[in-house]
Amino acid sequence: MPRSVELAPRSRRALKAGASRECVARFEVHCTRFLDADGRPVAELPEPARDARSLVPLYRAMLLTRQFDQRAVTLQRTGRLGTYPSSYGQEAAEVAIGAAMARDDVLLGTYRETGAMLVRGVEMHEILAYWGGDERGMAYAGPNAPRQDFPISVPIATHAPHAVGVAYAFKLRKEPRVAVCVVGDGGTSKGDFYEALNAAGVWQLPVLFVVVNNQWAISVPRDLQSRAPTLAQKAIGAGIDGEQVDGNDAIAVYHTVSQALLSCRRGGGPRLIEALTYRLSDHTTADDARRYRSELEVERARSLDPVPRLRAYLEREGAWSDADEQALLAEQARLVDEAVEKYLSAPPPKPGAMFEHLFATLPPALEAQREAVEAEEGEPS
Amino acid sequence: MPRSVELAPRSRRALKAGASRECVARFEVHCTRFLDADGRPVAELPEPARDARSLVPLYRAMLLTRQFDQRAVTLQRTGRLGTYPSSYGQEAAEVAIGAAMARDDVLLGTYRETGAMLVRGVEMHEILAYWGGDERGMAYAGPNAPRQDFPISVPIATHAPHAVGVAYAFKLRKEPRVAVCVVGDGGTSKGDFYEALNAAGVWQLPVLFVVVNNQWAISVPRDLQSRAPTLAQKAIGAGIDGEQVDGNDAIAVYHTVSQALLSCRRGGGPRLIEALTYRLSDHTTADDARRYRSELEVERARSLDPVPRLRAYLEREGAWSDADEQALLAEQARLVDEAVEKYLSAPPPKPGAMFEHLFATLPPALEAQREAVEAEEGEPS
Amino acid sequence: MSEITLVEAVNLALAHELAADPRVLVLGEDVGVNGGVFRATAGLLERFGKERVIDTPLAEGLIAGMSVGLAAQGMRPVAEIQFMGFLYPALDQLINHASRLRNRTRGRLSCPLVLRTPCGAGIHAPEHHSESTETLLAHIPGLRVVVPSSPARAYGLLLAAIRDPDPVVFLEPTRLYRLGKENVRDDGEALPLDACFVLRDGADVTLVTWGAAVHETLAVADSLAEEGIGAEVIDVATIAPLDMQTILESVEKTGRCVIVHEAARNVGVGAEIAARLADEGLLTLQAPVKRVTGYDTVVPLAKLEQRYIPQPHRIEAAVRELLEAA
Amino acid sequence: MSEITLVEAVNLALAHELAADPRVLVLGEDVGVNGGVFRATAGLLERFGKERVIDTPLAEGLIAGMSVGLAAQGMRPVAEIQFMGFLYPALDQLINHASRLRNRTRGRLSCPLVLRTPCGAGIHAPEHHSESTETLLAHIPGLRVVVPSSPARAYGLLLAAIRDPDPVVFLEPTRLYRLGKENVRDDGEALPLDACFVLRDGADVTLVTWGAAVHETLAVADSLAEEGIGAEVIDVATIAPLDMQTILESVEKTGRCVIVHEAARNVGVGAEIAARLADEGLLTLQAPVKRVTGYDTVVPLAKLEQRYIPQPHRIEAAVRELLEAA
Ligand SMILES: Cc1ncc(C[n+]2csc(CCOP(=O)(O)OP(=O)(O)O)c2C)c(N)n1
Ligand SMILES: Cc1ncc(C[n+]2csc(CCOP(=O)(O)OP(=O)(O)O)c2C)c(N)n1
Ligand SMILES: [Mg+2]
Ligand SMILES: [Mg+2]
Repeated sequence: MPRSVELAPRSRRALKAGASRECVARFEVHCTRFLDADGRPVAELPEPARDARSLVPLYRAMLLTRQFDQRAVTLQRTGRLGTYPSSYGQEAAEVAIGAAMARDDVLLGTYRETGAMLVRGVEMHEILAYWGGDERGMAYAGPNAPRQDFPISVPIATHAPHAVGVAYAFKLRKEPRVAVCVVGDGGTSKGDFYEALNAAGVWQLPVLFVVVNNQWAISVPRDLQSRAPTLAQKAIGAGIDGEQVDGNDAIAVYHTVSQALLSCRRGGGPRLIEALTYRLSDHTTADDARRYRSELEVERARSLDPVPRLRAYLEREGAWSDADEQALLAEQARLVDEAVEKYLSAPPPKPGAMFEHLFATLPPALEAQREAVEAEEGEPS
Repeated sequence: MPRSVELAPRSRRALKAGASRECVARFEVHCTRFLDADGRPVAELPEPARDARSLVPLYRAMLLTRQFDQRAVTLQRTGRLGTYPSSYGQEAAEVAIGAAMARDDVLLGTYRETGAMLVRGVEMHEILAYWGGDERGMAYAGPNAPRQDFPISVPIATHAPHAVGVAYAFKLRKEPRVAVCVVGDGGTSKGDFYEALNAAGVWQLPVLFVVVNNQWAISVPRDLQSRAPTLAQKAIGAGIDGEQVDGNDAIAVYHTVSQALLSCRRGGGPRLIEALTYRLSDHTTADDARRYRSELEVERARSLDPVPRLRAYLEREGAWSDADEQALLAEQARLVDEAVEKYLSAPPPKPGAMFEHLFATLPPALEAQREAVEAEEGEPS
Repeated sequence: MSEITLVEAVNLALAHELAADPRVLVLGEDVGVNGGVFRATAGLLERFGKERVIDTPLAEGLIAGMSVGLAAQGMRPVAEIQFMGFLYPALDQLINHASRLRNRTRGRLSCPLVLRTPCGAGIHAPEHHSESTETLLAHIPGLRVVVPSSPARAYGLLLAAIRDPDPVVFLEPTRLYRLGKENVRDDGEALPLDACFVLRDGADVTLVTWGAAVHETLAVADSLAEEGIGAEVIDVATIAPLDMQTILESVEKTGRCVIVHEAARNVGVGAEIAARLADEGLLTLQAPVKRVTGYDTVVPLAKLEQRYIPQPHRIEAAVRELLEAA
Repeated sequence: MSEITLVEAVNLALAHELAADPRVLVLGEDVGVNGGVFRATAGLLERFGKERVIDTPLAEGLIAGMSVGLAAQGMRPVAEIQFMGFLYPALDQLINHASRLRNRTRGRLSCPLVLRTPCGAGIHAPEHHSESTETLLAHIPGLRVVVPSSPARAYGLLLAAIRDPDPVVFLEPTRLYRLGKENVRDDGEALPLDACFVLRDGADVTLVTWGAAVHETLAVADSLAEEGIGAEVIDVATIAPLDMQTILESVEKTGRCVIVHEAARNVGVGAEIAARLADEGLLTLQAPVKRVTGYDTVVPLAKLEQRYIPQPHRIEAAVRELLEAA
């Protein structure tokens, strides 16, 4: 994590007499990992993870995310869902972020946070509704819904300043809550991301920025996004702490995010975590990744898949078995079936719905238009 | 200047096995100064500055900037000029930037680059015309005009991406030229600045970013602009080199900018320099700085004034005398007089001028409007 | 009750709401210690503290974006953009988020923010400081756009804007900030949004306008009155959504309409009003609908700005043309 | 000469200009290796190299801003914004710089850039991918805004846009990208900017439209023709600056006008056309000027987008209303 190894002199002091060239600030970036690619610990595990059974819920959520994701892709391929962005390969990062958060923290994410959303209590049928072209998917109306979470942010990094506002409200009201803002590697190139990081630093707000670096922004590789060797160091310009974590190591992500959240919650100011992972799928169902990356690269990344990695660890520790796996797969398939059924059988939105939530109360000036669209019955021609 | 003391591992490599927490990147920021506040060298001077007489042109330009500036403020106070942003106290940084640049480099600056503009060949009467409310001020029509320099950029930091485009053209055409983009400390908070820095890093473009940190953005102090202890470290997130310089030490600025330009010109990629200075004047003639900063602070900063500092050095070295000073003041006062005269006696723009350069050729759709405004004779009511 | 300027009325409304509602915050560049470059927020920091009167880093996208976050959390942010020419980096947040947060979440979240910004030419300001680009806001579904034209309306409409449960852009004509004073009672009474103000009755021609142009328009109406010509003057005030009812009723009576605004003519908000007249009001029109506006060019710097701003003689000429046409 | 789609025509025009003029560059997100998310730039990287076909970091403000810098240096940047919903961060650069660089420097510098972006609904795209906010551009003095409605016009108008010495925003309706094919000769012949295209003659009513809506409008004109009703169909093509001459002449002949566009109605570009008719064309109007447009609400997601897009039956109903009024 970047930090001043020695007290960095404030700029005005640098005007004092001194040598012709002196070092005025130093920074470091660290990376954390606990499991290697085969799920073997590379160091002593952090406290809560020492009992492997405590990790089973994480694993279950990762598997559910993957199963849901596969089904969503299938629905799209068979014409029953719109464009869908798979999070295949990123389940560890997504689920661990969601799991480490407190219920009343607020998540502000991109379109690829399915894992975190599910863990937070967004319903599968709602996620399907959204990608199926129905605004009701972002209503988060389920019983365990994170009602204050932000809806998916499609315009890249535009939700980063929202996180600053959310966290400002928390701080002002003295609530021990954290705004968790997730962006992709591509998102780090956008001014909004930087402006938010910088402002969160100024006010020392409880915001955790997580950069899910899956190495690609559609066809643009990480190296064309920035010359910076790490994305964690984007924090340095904002004067805040940034660090890397192996994003395919669920234990490392869970631990690092938990620690950062604790620090944010205790008034330690904002933090930035770069989670290193890889998008094993196409960018979305509308993309063909073979156009811009080699099968070899994907093959290599596949060997780092976070799901078998955690499973190997759990099995070795005796906390998981093949029978457990089969039972869970069947159970989750049923849950996904039910969600798909609920999605497919939902009545379509009424035309008038497009005016329903434009304002708290529709201004008289727009009544005629609402009536016109409501009057149009039957199928659109 | 921030740089990797050891090779920073690229992010993808960080996925390899390793310790549970390892340092993956280190950075440092340095600050350069040659003269102390009394104009005494604190270290051996760089080559071209060793002969003090070679510094006289810098000093002359600094003094001209100051005299011109004072006159502009007077013109405003007497109702003969619009709002004007003084650069009082920042003359060393401004003049040294302009002087270090090659003629065919391109300057992209803010409204406070008067010193650099004068050195680059913009005419005093043009600068007055601009602040007097006449677009012709940005025509740069003088014989030594830097015709490709960008006009003053009032919207903060919006010219930073322009510099990327200019430098891209230089690189593409294999021209050994540099785009020099000057922003204030306030400007470093804006997304445009960061986006430009980042992109210049990706393409390793010949752009020199200079942050003239005068400690204030109107009433907002440097500390409320960013938690970062230096603004030079904003470069780290873009993976480029950044450093600080004492911006009230003309020799240090000239040297640091020259070195950076050389590096840019030779294909070394973009650079960032933070010049530490202080705005001794109000933000503009429309501002009253006493509302937000103490006389004590200004007093302290006045003792670091760059003009007497360089003069003290020159006098001590026998390169300047009181007589020289008096002669120069008189000579420059005359030049400023002439410019003011030229400005005040210029015929006002014709109403039709507002359509003259809207397009290369005015579209027929706008002819009627041009005729209407041209037809309005005499004083506007 | 005291005689105050428009900028003082803005200040009064802000102070009133800050005192009345703990959810209200003021944020922007130089709004704190400095009290705003036009002094619209003067004294607020001292009274309400720096947690609620916030000097932000220099980033308009951030200001708008964090206001969205604050509003979604139930706060009532009142953000200042220092000049309308610096509003453009905030448009993305206004269009993609503020205006549709309620719609996107089917009412689960909402966005009760106010974004204030000084607009218009006429004060000899530097480049980019004289914009009247309200079209860019008025066209966006889900945004309210309000322009006051007097101290009392500034006070009452700003209160209404802050209390409104949806986002409002509040445009303050710099030319009016200190143009005149008016008695304003600090009684916390809001004025209605979404409704025109009929400032003057008349039977011969309807003059529709808003913001600073209200003043030249009223001056013309006064001078026409001396000749016995009755000009009805309508201050649109909330330019989106548009209260066409009031305008249509007036034109039904007068049969003639001149629309006056400082913004460029092409696709100005005046176009919408004229278009509605060409549809719903066509049969009542006795003469062409005229627009007297800024020209379709960049607002010129100080030396020519008065040539750009619609002057009374241009308004008057348009009225006379209509009267002769009839 | 071959049968190609609109997106292929765009590709052809880009390739033609890249080959013909070394100053031309293509830049944007995913325009290189990937050939653009709609394949508009497919094959260009391979032919012209990565110095001239540039994959940029993800930052629309940067894309527009660096295009200004390139253009000022005499290059001819053709930038792509991936969808119109992501254009908003670039508006500041378009408004404060691109549109006025020539004016600000009295012609010393200029800004011959083209900014292409896919627009409109109708392809079941995700949120923020279906915008038609051309008003925000058309209102800006100094910008040209062009919308092609067929492969041949896409080819010819894009050539013209690239060769134009001033900034042009080029809006490509995604709904038309692959809707149909047309014979397009790759002869480097540009079509005129600043001029409407009269696609169909008719004496009874004038239908004014642009972009994707041209197709529904032509369909309606066809079906009306079967009943002996002559609808003149005008494709505005360059929506700013506006060629009102052609429209006024047509309405002089027909006396009736329906304007059709996908953008929201309020302060849409259709309002400007109607306003001009209410002024210069009033005496020729035999019936109210109707607008058939998108509604004044956020463009709905896929399930309702067809309800938002002006459908033929709505256009036809408006025409019939006018004919009955007469
Ligand atoms: C402002 C903006 N520009 C462009 C797009 C189109 N787009 C969608 S996803 C994407 C790439 C994002 O990459 P990254 O941030 O790395 O996230 P990832 O998709 O890899 O999760 C782009 C360019 C967008 N959604 N928003
Ligand atoms: C985008 C934008 N926002 C706001 C302003 C108003 N403004 C003019 S100067 C200034 C402060 C700039 O501070 P800094 O960048 O430090 O430059 P300095 O004036 O100190 O030279 C502000 C906020 C502006 N010109 N542009
Ligand atoms: Mg990515
Ligand atoms: Mg400053």
